[in-house]
Amino acid sequence: MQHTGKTDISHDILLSAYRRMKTIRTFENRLHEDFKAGIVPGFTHLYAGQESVAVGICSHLTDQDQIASTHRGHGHCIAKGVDVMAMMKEIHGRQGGICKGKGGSMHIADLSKGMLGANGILGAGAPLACGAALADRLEGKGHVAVVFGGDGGVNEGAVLESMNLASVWKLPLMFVVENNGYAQSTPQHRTTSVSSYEDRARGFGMPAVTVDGLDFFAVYRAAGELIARMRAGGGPVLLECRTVRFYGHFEGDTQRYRPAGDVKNAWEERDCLRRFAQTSGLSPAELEAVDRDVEQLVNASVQEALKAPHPALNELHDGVYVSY
Amino acid sequence: MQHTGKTDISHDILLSAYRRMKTIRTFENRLHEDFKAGIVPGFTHLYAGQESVAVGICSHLTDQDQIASTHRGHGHCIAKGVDVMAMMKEIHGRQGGICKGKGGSMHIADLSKGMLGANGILGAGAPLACGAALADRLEGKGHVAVVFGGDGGVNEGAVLESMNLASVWKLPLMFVVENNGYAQSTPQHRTTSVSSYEDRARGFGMPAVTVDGLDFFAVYRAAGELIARMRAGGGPVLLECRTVRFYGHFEGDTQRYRPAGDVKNAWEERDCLRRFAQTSGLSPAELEAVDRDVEQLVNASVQEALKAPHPALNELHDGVYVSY
Amino acid sequence: MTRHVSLKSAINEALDQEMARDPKLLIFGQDTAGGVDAGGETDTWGGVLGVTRGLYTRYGDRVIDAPPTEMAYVGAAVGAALSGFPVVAEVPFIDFMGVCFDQLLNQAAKMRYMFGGTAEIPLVVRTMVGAGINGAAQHSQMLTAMFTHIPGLKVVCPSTPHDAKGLMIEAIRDRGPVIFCEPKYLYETTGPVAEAPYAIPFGQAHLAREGHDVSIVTYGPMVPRALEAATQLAETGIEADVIDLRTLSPLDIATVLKSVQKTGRLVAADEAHPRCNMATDIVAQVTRQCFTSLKAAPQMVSAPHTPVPFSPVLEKAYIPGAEQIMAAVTRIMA
Amino acid sequence: MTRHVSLKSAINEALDQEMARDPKLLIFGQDTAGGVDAGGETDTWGGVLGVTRGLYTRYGDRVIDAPPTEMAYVGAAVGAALSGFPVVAEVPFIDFMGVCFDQLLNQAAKMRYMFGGTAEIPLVVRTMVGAGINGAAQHSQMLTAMFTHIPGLKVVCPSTPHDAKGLMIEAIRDRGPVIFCEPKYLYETTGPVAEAPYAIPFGQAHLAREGHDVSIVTYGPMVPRALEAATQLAETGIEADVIDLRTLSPLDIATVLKSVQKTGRLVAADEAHPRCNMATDIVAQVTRQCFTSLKAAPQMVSAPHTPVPFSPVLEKAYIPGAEQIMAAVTRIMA
Ligand SMILES: Cc1ncc(C[n+]2csc(CCOP(=O)(O)OP(=O)(O)O)c2C)c(N)n1
Ligand SMILES: Cc1ncc(C[n+]2csc(CCOP(=O)(O)OP(=O)(O)O)c2C)c(N)n1
Ligand SMILES: [Mg+2]
Ligand SMILES: [Mg+2]
Repeated sequence: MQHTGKTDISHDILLSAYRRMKTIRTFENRLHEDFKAGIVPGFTHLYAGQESVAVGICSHLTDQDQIASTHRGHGHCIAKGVDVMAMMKEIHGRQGGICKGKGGSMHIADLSKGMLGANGILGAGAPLACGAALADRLEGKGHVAVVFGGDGGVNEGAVLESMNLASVWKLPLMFVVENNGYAQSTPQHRTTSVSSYEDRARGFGMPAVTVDGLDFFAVYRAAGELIARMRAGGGPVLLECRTVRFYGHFEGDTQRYRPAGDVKNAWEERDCLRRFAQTSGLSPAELEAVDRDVEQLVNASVQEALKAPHPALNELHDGVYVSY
Repeated sequence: MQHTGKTDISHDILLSAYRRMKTIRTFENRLHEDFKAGIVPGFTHLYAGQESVAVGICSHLTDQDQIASTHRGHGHCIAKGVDVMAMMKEIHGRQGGICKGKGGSMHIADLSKGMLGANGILGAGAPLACGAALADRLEGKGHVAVVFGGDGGVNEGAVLESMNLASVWKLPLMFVVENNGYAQSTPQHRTTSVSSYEDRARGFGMPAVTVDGLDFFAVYRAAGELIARMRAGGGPVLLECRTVRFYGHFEGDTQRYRPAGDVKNAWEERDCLRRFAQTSGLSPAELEAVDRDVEQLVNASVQEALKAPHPALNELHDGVYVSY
Repeated sequence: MTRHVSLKSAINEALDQEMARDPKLLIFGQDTAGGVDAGGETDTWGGVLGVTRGLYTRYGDRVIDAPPTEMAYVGAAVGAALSGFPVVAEVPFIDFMGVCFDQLLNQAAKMRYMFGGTAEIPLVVRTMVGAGINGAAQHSQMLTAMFTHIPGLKVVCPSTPHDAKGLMIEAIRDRGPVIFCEPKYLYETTGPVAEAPYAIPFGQAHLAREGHDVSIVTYGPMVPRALEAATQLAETGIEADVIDLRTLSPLDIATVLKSVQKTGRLVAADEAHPRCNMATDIVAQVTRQCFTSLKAAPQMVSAPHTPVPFSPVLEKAYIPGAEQIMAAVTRIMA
Repeated sequence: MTRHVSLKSAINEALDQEMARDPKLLIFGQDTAGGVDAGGETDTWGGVLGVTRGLYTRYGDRVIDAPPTEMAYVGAAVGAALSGFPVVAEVPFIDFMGVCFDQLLNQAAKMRYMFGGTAEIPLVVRTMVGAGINGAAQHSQMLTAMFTHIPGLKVVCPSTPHDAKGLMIEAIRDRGPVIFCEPKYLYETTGPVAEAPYAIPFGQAHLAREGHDVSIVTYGPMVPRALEAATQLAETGIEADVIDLRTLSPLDIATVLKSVQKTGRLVAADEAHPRCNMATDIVAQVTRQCFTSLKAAPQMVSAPHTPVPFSPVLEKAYIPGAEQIMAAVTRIMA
């Protein structure tokens, strides 16, 4: 199964997909600048370059469908509809942050949106997503779960065990491998014993599809079919999206381990957003309108975040246990 | 690849293989009786029924090749040449036990024989065996490592990660799946998402072979080829042996979850030892001579064990740290 | 009329009654249903020592056998709990927690805090603790201190059938993750247990015996040993308070302090390894908070700093018993 | 002439010198070689914060990048060590130990004992500990107490470049498993370090400052905070012993006792969560062993019982600092 090019996707969906992808790109570019400027605390992993994956998949999901994310989670959050203002505040550790400033970039979650959290532990989202998918199966309303993972992280035992469990328990769970070729500085073939994720999936009794993750339409179509299959009770599936990481593993990574010209080439020749703009059929005016909106939104989010007060010191102790 | 029936194996090897298999059977039968009689402390998992697997494989190994075993480890130990007297003393927790009585049934090890230990933690032997195989590869003398696992335990993340690592690092490591159909009371298809271990292995970039584990000759031949391949630098492999568990998961398990007649059928129709005796070409006199020897050996081991003193109380504190 | 049941059956009864009460409650673990789909009889196991036996027959597919892959199914329990299905998950021995520790340490324990107080994770992880059945180094540990160290986890360890039932019901109704440590050595001990469901609030220690000379503070499998010591000490004229902590986190330090203020002498006992364990925790907290009440140096009774040996004679020497507690009391009374 | 280098470089130098000394010594972990085979420059990483950078260039394939699968490669390190190849394995953050904990808890730590004293496992697991870089709940923990609790593991946590080098060399030469905890917050602090290789024996605490009024006992990232507190206290006329434990297991309790016998006052400080941590351990052991020397209730300084918050202001409030230590000293002197 390979899908490329335009499809019969509705104008609304196209526009909303573009808005989300562009929001991610703008959000991440801005963070990149603000990190360099030294105004963002902690460390962060930017999703720029991979937008078509998160959005291509999450376009099929409702708030009742749940996703589990990774250390590189901003894109999944925005794709799943988490509030951008509250995300930016969170990344700045401020009041009004989606987690009250206590989680930060690596722990953004919004249970009301079916977003079970970014995760600082590689692979840890997969078992959680199994549980979400079990709940879905038991509820019997056709909801599904999706867990994202990178080409490095999906080799963690937690993910591999989850593939087995999902298959044995016939859970409506999609394993997404965002294959951007690197785990930190280590290339995919040095972390992963197979080149074909279809083989990996078959080793756990699951079907798999590989798509060009830079092609929104390919991702969207493949995800749509796989998710429909899950909603109908077909059990777990795997979707590999071949994609590219624009920035370093985290901010500060010079990426000198990448072949000469690789990063430049990515920006210039492998930009999923530009591809979308060129093939979506949306008019330049429509795209520009979105661009302006998004720019404003992200600008506003930073301004708000920097203005927002820090958490009150007594919040240090809140939220460890459920109290009655 | 399927192998059955007689081969051109030397008479010495046949005789020694029979001796080891018979020793395992006699050892385990005796433990079964002694457990019922209440004279063996702790709990134990008996290997009876699976002898052709351990012996078929270990017949190809020297003391420099290393194996990592499981909770059901007696058979692997005996097949690898661990002293039977010292094993029985260990299982009785006595002085002269191979681990000075401090390990017991689930922790029998003999590093001088390349036996890295039975293991009370499912799957935990696989990473250890990766390390042994890495040492083998670095030494460059053609030694190999073998890790045994059951149909349940090989789904542990530790095993799955190890399959990936062994493949990426091209380690001379054989993963043996002893598929006896059960993990405790849970049937194989309820723990495992694939019916074909060739698929599982391919998912980690390894070749795999499935054999009738009740057929010593099939195991011996397949293992021989795979081990030769590893010694020549071919990287990791998987060998599935379809086998059968004669006794309960541990002593005391009534096995009522098995289909009516299944256990009886196993003893009567699926006895690897009887098959070996019938097809090996060894003469009845030869077999009987071995039987007598083995009977004596196991009897003596129990007598010695029961006579042996308990460890001295000050040994409680020894052997935690290496002292200089 | 008091009914006597075993600690094991008391837990089974608590699970049974809660399964009946809450139709969304799930149980899973290895062979917790036991024998399902194996071609023979079903419900033959109920976990490795049979604690959940009978529940599959009553609750069907809400009692689920998981593959022996603890990361996946413990994590799935966290995820299901987060998604509105409370779960009691079994990790047979606490020794096995090493293979799924992250899901408790970094996921279940921290989510509520990391997510700004929004998550509820009604999860109980049942697990067996302690030595005494010749289980050797990997089937005999306590490891309670490790979980007590982690904010976000509640840690329970009952010593009587009555407490086991009431604490299990409380654990299931709690909206956060609870590590429920079952002293396997006490599974067959019996005691009075009311038939109707009841919950014992966390953070309430139990004064298992009253005295005035010394306070023996402990929990789980050490409680009967402490009581035995106290009985023998009474014959020599020494009367001990024996405090059963019942929950290690939250900790009812108030009851402990009250007792030590009365007696002036503290013996803290834990079957665990001696470094950074519950005994050191109790001694440290008490010393800081009522130093001036102390008449003598607090004593600790713990296992030695070694793995648990297999040999029955060595294991017996390993496990701190009534004798060691009496020796500690003797030292403190000297 | 004293050369000053950073704590991070001191560790790098120790690794470098030991790699040169022992041709069988291996290093592995995630990106410890860094960039190998990726098509661009090699040796660009050296682990996530660059501690092993340069070693691949010098030692080639003895510095091995592992897939991010900690169970497999930490276990492989145990197995290789057991098979005669000493290994320094890196688990970037101690917070990640949850995914490979079994290989340390039940394998590396217990093998020698379970196997009757035959196994030697020359293994060092390097890992970063502590808060202070806004790493949030899963990249900031101490967790040293958990490893200290486990018999069979040695636990090291240096606070100066000098100690980091000498303890690392000792750790590598030790024939058993060592958990080497590197306070990431101190990586860039510099101090005098001799160029030639030297080993600092385990179980020898360091008296980092001498006083007579109070003993401040701590380790790792808390040591500079304790010294700062001591400096400020000196201005108010209070002179503190500051003891840097350096190794948590084995523990040099003798040095601590000697100090407390002199001062009569103990403040034990640990950046970790407060329950069952090193501070409670020290207070308990000291109280038991030199109760009569104590002039006042020992004090503990620890983080609160919460996960580590991300917000910089909350994290600052979370980390116990010089102020909290001074407050504890003030309480104890009152
Ligand atoms: C258990 C665990 N091990 C290691 C890490 C450190 N780490 C964070 S991201 C990363 C690489 C992940 O690579 P990949 O899965 O391909 O995702 P990508 O960064 O490319 O999105 C590593 C090793 C971690 N966070 N958790
Ligand atoms: C980590 C871990 N989880 C669970 C167990 C309990 N356990 C011991 S043996 C066993 C079943 C193993 O089944 P299989 O791997 O098929 O081996 P078999 O017993 O059939 O030889 C289980 C679940 C354990 N020892 N370790
Ligand atoms: Mg990647
Ligand atoms: Mg089996």
